[in-house]
Amino acid sequence: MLNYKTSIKGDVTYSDLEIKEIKPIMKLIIRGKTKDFITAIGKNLNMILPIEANTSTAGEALTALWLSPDEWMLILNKTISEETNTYEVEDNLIKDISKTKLGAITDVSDQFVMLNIKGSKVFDLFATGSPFNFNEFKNKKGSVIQTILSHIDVIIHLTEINNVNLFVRRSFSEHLHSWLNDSASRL
Amino acid sequence: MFLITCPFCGEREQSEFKAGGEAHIERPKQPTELSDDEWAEYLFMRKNIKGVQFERWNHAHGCRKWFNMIRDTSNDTIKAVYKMGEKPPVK
Amino acid sequence: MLKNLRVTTSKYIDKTSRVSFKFNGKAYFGYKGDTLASALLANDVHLVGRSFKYHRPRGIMTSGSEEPNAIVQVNNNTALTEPNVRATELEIYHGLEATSQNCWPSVNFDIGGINNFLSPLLPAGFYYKTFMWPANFWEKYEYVIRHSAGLGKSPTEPDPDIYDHKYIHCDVLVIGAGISGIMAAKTAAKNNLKTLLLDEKNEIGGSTIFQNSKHVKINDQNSSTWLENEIKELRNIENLEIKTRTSVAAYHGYNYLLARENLTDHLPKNEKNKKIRQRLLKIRAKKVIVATGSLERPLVFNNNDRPGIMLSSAVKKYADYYGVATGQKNIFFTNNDTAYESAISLNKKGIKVEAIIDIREQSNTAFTKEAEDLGIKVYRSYTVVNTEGYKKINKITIMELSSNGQSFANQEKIELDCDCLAITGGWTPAVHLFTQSGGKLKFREKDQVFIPDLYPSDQISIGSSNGDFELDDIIKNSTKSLKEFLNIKETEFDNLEINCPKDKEIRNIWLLPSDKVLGKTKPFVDYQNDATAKDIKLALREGFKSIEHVKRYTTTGMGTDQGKLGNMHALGIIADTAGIKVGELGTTTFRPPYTPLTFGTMVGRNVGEYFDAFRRTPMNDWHIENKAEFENVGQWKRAWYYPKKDETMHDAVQRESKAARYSAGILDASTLGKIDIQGTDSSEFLNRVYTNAWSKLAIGKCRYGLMLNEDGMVYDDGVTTRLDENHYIMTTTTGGAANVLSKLEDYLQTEWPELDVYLSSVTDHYATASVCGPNSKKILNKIIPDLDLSDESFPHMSFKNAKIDNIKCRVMRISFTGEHSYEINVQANFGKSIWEKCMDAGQEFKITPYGTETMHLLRAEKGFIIVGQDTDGTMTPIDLQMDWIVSKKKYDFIGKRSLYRSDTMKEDRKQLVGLITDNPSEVLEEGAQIVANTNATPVAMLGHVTSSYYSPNLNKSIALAVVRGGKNMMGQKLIIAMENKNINVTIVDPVFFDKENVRLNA
Amino acid sequence: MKNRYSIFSLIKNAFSYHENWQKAWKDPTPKKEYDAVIIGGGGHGLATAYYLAKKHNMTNIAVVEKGWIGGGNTGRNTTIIRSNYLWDASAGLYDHALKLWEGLSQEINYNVMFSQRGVMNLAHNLQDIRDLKRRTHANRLNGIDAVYLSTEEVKKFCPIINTSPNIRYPVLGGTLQRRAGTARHDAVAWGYARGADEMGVDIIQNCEVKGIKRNGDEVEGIETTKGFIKTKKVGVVAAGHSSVLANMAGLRLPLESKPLQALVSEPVKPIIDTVVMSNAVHAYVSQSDKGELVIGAGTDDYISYSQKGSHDIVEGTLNAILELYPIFSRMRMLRQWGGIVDICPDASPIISKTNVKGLYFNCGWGTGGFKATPGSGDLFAHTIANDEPHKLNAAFNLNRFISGDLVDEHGAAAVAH
Repeated sequence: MLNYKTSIKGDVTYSDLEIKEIKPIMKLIIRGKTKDFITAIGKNLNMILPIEANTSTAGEALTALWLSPDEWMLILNKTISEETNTYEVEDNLIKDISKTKLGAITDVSDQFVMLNIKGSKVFDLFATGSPFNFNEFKNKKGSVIQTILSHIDVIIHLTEINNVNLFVRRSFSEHLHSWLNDSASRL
Repeated sequence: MFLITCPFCGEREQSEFKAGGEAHIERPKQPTELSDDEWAEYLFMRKNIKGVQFERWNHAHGCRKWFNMIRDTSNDTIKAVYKMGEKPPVK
Repeated sequence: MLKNLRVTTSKYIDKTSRVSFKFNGKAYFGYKGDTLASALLANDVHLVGRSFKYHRPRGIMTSGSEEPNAIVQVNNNTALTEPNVRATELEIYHGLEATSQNCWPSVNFDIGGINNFLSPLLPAGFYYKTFMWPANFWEKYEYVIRHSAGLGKSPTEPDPDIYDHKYIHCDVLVIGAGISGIMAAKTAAKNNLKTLLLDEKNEIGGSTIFQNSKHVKINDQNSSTWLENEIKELRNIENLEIKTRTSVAAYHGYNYLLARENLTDHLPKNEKNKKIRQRLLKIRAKKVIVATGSLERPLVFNNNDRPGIMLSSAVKKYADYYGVATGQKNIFFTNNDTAYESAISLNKKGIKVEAIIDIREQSNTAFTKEAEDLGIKVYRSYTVVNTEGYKKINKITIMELSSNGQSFANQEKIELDCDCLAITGGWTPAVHLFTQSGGKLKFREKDQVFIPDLYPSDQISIGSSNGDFELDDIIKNSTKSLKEFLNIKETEFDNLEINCPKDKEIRNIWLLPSDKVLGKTKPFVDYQNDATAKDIKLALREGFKSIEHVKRYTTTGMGTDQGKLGNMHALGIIADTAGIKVGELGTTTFRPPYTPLTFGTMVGRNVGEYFDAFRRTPMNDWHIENKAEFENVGQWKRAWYYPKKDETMHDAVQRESKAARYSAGILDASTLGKIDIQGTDSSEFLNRVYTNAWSKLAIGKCRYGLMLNEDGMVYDDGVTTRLDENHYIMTTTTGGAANVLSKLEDYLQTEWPELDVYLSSVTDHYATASVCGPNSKKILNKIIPDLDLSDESFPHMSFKNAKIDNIKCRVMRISFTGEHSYEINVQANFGKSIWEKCMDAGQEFKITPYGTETMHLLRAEKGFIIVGQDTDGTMTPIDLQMDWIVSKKKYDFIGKRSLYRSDTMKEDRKQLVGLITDNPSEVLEEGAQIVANTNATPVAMLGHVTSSYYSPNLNKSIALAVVRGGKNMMGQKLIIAMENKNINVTIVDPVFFDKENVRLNA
Repeated sequence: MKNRYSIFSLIKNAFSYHENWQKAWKDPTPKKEYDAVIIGGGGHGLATAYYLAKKHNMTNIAVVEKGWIGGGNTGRNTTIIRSNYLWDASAGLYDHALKLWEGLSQEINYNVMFSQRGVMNLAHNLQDIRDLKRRTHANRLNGIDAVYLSTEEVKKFCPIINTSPNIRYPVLGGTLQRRAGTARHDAVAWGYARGADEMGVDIIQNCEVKGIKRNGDEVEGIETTKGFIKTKKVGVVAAGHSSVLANMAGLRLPLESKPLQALVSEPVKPIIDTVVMSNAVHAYVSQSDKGELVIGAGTDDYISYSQKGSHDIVEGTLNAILELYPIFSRMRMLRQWGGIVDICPDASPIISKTNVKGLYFNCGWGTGGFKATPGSGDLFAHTIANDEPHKLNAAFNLNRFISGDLVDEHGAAAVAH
């Protein structure tokens, strides 16, 4: 068998902060502009894509993050097996969306590393390297933003108060993870 | 550092954006019909206005969308932002 | 004789906590709460430093960040050393060592002091007028000048301390925690606004907190008592964060401010360890309230710079706040009432005040009366004309002023002994941050001050930074401003009862008259840079009229204190001399930072490994385990070559190249940009962005594409594969990936919004292992046995979906080496595993990992270009002799029109060619220039070598080059003109190896 | 006749307490008409006037300046002077300037403190090495002094650079031009002004140009805040504001005006006695005679005339400074400021006639105009006086943007393989 190996070398915990990788997680970028597209996605996934900027919607199995007016990231709520990269959700969407020319489906499962960061100091941590104003964000469960952290592009999704999932491109992830730990150790 | 309101994502810090120069310079539909002079006009010549300028910005580290901005280049005051394809709000 | 001048107790000085420190090698002690300045003064040390130009002895002048003179080197000769630290800001700690700077051998005996005697030859700008002969001697003069200039010494070791950044977003930022700042912060926070209050001092309360005059009352309480209670309440307000030792450095547009928070500088050495030393706060505030107070002005008269001459407010603060007497025979010299207030305070502490010299003819307020009642001698309408005492003032000479203030009533001179001269010339609002933000000032004639007028953003100035100097004005005007600014109906300060003396007058004489001709005097305006009033007048005489010219010519205001004390006097003297009003002259620009900001703070943690992000491929660990050398390519770390024991780079590359050609090689190509393109107009889109045609590319096939800029120059290249009817995957160069995606998005969103195309980056989703060489097919067959690898089923430039151990992957049969080769693209988290699987399967064929260097060599043998190495932004596809890729049929594509401009069509442009050397073992230097004739000067250059290698497969040196008119020069001999020799070369076809492409299908 | 500056005049004047120095330049009211008017009293404009008077006997000319002379980019730059440019045309232009710098103090009798302390350019990746070697070879063949240095030689020439192989972008080599260096920026403007004034040139400050009057395809004069000035020749040298003036004459230029920032540290005793530049980790630094570290930052990507740039640019520059010079961490920034640079698409300047007769433009110097000051003035004067470019500035015409014959000093594109 091929070995599944992520870029993150280990999880670290601090007094008010826990940084942990969540893996493997299926992630898809779904793109489309028309109403038909939104409807078709809704039918296919049995959930509504968030239309409002900087928000997300969550179904039982899936969560959809708003990324732009015609772009969403769809993530499975549960981890999957390390022994396959075939996802039923993707296959169905390709059949119903790509093949019907309604939009585009792109697998980005390994494009992004997903880190779960929780604890009372989450936003103190981000304040050391992100110019984004988290004042409102941190109280609105389900909020999503794309911004910069330590000069690196990230997507941040608030799942619970003081609990976020952070997505970063894989090639940057080892560096950012190290930076986050360095910062966390000084808070 | 500006505070820029992306027409899609809302108010964000300038570091998330890239500037794209003067707006409303449409790429000629039939470049081959143009003289060298006319092509150079499109390619290089710019108003480079000191004062109220229409320009393009990209929310490069956010939604990746391009949009237009009206900004006074003499003091960097942003007057308005609007989406590509939209008419500039009357000032 | 060492004296202890700690005369009174103070609640801000912890007398139970003695702190020992060293100054100029000598041990002293002070108390917790002392600054170096207050501790030195308590030890009767006044002489602290030497001035920049004349090396005149200088002492402590102020009690704050405006200090021009008392700047010291801290922790000399250690990694923690820091030059130019203001003794007035530095809080002492156990183990502190400070030394005087800009003096040799010592501050007491400084050879440089000779400059004081040469000063007649060193007027403003003297260096522009001399040191020009002999012509080549400037560098020798300059050596001497440079060594006598400078102040402290730069550290010479890396900084062991840590710095950090913090972004803060708040509703209201209040800068300055004096009485008005405290009122503002309390009001804002109590109205549910997230408020941040900053002050540069270690305690909040400003100067009101040690106010002790019986004439100044709030609600019948002493104003300091009232303020203390306010501060107590302040500490319990939610929404309010208070940061002390935090200095706002810069106020940028859109209410973006930078502040430096000092965290450990005041701590004993053993407590500093590993803590963040300073933090840069990046503050974005919806509203800003500037309450930065005001700075006391000195007076400009002959020899106004001696140690022991201090600002009157500083003398008061040292007595009232630090409990230190700055002298035992104090004289005040003033143009306003505050000196009286200070004198009274000193007198009540038993510190002797000999006299008050007042340039005003009269003044009649509660302060002046009280001072006279206490028996302090007041000289009205008098001015100081000279001071004496080399290392500390010991005598002043005063004369009576005439009524116009420009000359004397009589020739009588009175000499008075003193050991401290406290001077005050009134107050200047600290409008530095306000003007940095783009605010415009107006001039108030009455007391000759610039005050805020037009606000460029959502901000106000209050308190004395807004020109309100009296307590009742401060409270009433601040309250009114706050209500309007915060849009609130009432504050708790609306009905305070305030008492303070009225009818205060100030008399402003920018340059006080002297009994000597100006040329013989030294009335300093800028203390640190030794700029005098006569320098300013000289500048004006020589035609430097603009304030900026005067400033630059005389260096006034260019010191580390940025002229906080003297700038107004410079303006005033210019205005008086030129016969215009100060208000018409305007101010000089206040440039950030307000007080100097450590580079370390600016940089925060963006040093060392965090200077720039590292990007790593999924196989990175394998490369490290196998001792690869790495090359930086943009932010990526790419395996460069894999030296075996004792191998040089040349050896390794020769070995790797041979292996790839004659058996099997493997390359990590994961860094190439990969863009997923979907949508019904994808083919049309590619037609528009690449130079060649795409509509007819069959599904499952790959094609090489060249992308131009709109100016016709080659921008990027790569292979794009048609995965499905409306689905392509594009590869870009490693360095170009982000720019290409951004450029394509730009065209899609702004020029061609009608196209149904979606772009997504999948660069990081895939790991790419490229297996090449005659045995590559066999290796692939072992890994993916069920994939038909026959040329019929899987020809060159095609792709297959495949599964390896249940993992989906894409295999492209494409080649950058000219060998039969496969690119396996697999989800990144399986990348290392696939790589290892290839290595295992290839073991029997001695599969050899190769790095970017070998990749470059192999492709050069085939004449394949590398964008960015063989092109430089000035090469068209025609120049590259790649006419075949430029579609003649397509109506348009990015950059097409530019190819038909008169110059881009010229035949004699630089064109890509191959070069071989007459001596086959001589490898050319990349970047070497190519000429036809070396005899002319300058030598006409025809082009340069872009890529050059020793080819192990051809056993000779080969090179790619661009040469003017090169494509019509096949077989011609040219010269590579090196520094010490000429190398003869011949122009050849750039394809050196396997021209027939036999090996692709071998 | 002005009194000459020398140590003797200094001593002589010391006896009269420096009360008898003459004005360095007068403050005339504008005449009704001049033979030529230069718009822009920066170094380039004043040098143009100086050489028009000196070499072309045009003394009935004026320089009009919106504010105070030398107050634009002349007084805001980091004073680096070098001529190690890649392309022949650029090399010719900048080395002509460098040769003039070498005798400038004596020529204008004003010490501009031209200090040939050398300029080093560092290489941080393999493509940097290729590019720097290419340039070094080209320089040598063009008669410009330039040598390529190994990492060890870089370290030897400037020991405080961190040449450890373990840093993020290690120093892999560099080039050195020994004749290059720095000069005192203000002195250049003042010295040329004094020289031009002496030959009869009117230097008119606080005189803003409000319009350029054309009669068909010819220039007639300029409208200013001090009235109309008639002239048949107008030379525009208004770095930063070139497009604004072009618009007044109904022209468009291939320019964008962007913020460029710089900063200085507090002064310290000599610690670095050369100029070091690095493109890859964008930072350049030298030390002024006063002891300040003079540090240049990059340009912002947006158009602005506000003379302010973004903090991110300054921060990024200091990041790079500490990467290369970790010893400067405890040094402090004393002042930062911004200027406006107008940038051509090919990063080369324009010294050119226009299609309006009598209207000439000298602009587009981007971030590197200071070093060219004497050369630019000399060649622009030649162009204005003869209505023809000198051979050294022939390539820097406006037509190149139409024909495509750019002088592309961007050099290599992004590193890509």
